[in-house]
Amino acid sequence: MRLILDTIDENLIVKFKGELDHHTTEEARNKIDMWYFEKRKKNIIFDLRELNFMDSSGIGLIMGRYKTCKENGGEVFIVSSSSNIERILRMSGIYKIISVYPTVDSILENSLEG
Amino acid sequence: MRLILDTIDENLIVKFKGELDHHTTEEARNKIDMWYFEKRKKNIIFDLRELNFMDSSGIGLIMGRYKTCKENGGEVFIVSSSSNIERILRMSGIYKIISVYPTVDSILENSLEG
Amino acid sequence: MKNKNYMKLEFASKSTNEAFARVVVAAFASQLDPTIEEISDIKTAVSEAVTNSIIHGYENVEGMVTIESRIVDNEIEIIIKDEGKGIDDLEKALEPFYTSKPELERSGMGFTVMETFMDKLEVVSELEKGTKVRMIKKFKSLPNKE
Amino acid sequence: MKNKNYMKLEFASKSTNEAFARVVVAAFASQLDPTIEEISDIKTAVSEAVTNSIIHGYENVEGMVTIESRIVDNEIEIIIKDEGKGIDDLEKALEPFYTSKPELERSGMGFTVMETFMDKLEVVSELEKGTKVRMIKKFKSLPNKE
Ligand SMILES: Nc1ncnc2c1ncn2[C@@H]1O[C@H](COP(=O)(O)OP(=O)(O)O)[C@@H](O)[C@H]1O
Ligand SMILES: Nc1ncnc2c1ncn2[C@@H]1O[C@H](COP(=O)(O)OP(=O)(O)O)[C@@H](O)[C@H]1O
Repeated sequence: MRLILDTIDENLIVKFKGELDHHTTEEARNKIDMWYFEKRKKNIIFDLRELNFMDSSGIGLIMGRYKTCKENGGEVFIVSSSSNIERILRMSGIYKIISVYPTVDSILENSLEG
Repeated sequence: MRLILDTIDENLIVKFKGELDHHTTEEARNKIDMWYFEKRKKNIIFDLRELNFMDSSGIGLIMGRYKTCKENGGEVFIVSSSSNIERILRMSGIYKIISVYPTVDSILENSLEG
Repeated sequence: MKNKNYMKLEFASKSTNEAFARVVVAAFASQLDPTIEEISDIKTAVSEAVTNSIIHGYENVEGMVTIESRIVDNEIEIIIKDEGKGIDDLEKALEPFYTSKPELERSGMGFTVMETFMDKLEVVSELEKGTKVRMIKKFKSLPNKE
Repeated sequence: MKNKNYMKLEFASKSTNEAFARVVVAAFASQLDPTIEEISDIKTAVSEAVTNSIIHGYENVEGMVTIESRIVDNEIEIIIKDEGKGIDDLEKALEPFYTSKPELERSGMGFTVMETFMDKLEVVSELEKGTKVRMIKKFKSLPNKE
């Protein structure tokens, strides 16, 4: 799994490539939190488009960041397009609280307008 | 493994794609021999460029066809470029009796001239 | 003719082996000519069960995880076993969103994923003895001829 | 810290499982960050030993083939075992080009391939009991950290 971190305005953009499971979430979690706090960001955008596997450990990771962001007055967004990842996201009920977008730009535009 | 058979003049061209092991040589052997005899060909050209795995079963298959061709006054040629396949071919000593070429055309030109 | 095959894999309960276990089961199942979705279902279910053995069964102490798999015609049976601490209240464990390890950010969705992605799920567990998860999936495709 | 891992795989001695065995060992070895050539060496050696168990050990009667593998630091040990008919004259069997099955177009190169592609090869065999091949390869790369 490769983790690519980037920031735009008050957003931390977290891009995963490869497979997100229990082993790789453990590696990703600390890095994400470090960037979030050190760079004082508000929102986290998870870009899952280049992920070709995710199990419920990924759900746990996203839900954990969701709590952190809420506590800091921020929000979590998901960018996704793969049907396999979509299925587990939908199953988990995560879409009831987190919105999904087709691209990172569509989120940034939205939050500028809002 | 995919086996693609073709004929040009008195040559049977045998192209493998994928992995050539004991299991897949068993499948290939009968088809190759059927074409060779039914279409009354003299030479066999093995195109190994799209093979990404071969073990000593492949050596056995080529040596077997070498005998058949010799018995019928023909020859066997190898087209190869992958370094992994090259290593096992070289190790087996097969190059002492069978010539290797970079392309099928270079064999056809050669045999036209000869 | 019946399409039959069998394999059994044991490995150390290290989290690096979660990906390894998925690859092995996917490679074994590939002889059934599965769709991309069917392979993804199996990989996800196996990942959930193996992860559970590693983090809940052995709680990161090293033990052995066993995967047994049988193919008969177009059906695959997968049994994932550990000799870890076992499950106290199985009914509660099977509930969606229940997890005994919220501090590890577990979602409590593991068993729900296995149930949804496979056609059948059976769990047997005994405290201090271990846990055995048996899953079955029927593939739509016809099996490969030998 | 030492990089250590262990796995054991058993499977039915069907020729379709030759490819499966290669994938499993390659996936297990991949944690050592091998080069393409190192992975190819291991796959070829495993393919030779597994094929031998299937065609010479069990002579196409169905039995079980076992692969055990251990990783310690940047070294992989692979043991491939059958409970088949065993080898009568081991010295002759190890000679390049010797095969007891020329009618199956075997090249007699199996053991030579294993010896060349791995760093160490040991064969133990007992008539009517079976054959055990032990191979070791040292990888050039440094092991992955956990
Ligand atoms: N192999 C196991 N050994 C011991 N306990 C287990 C095992 N598998 C599951 N459990 C228990 O069942 C609960 C629910 O499992 P699951 O639905 O996979 O959710 P999660 O893994 O996210 O906690 C776990 O939190 C754990 O208490
Ligand atoms: N697992 C085994 N069980 C019984 N006999 C074996 C086994 N492996 C090898 N042999 C014997 O050793 C011989 C040489 O093996 P090898 O060098 O691999 O060549 P090949 O497989 O091409 O015959 C075989 O022909 C066979 O007689």
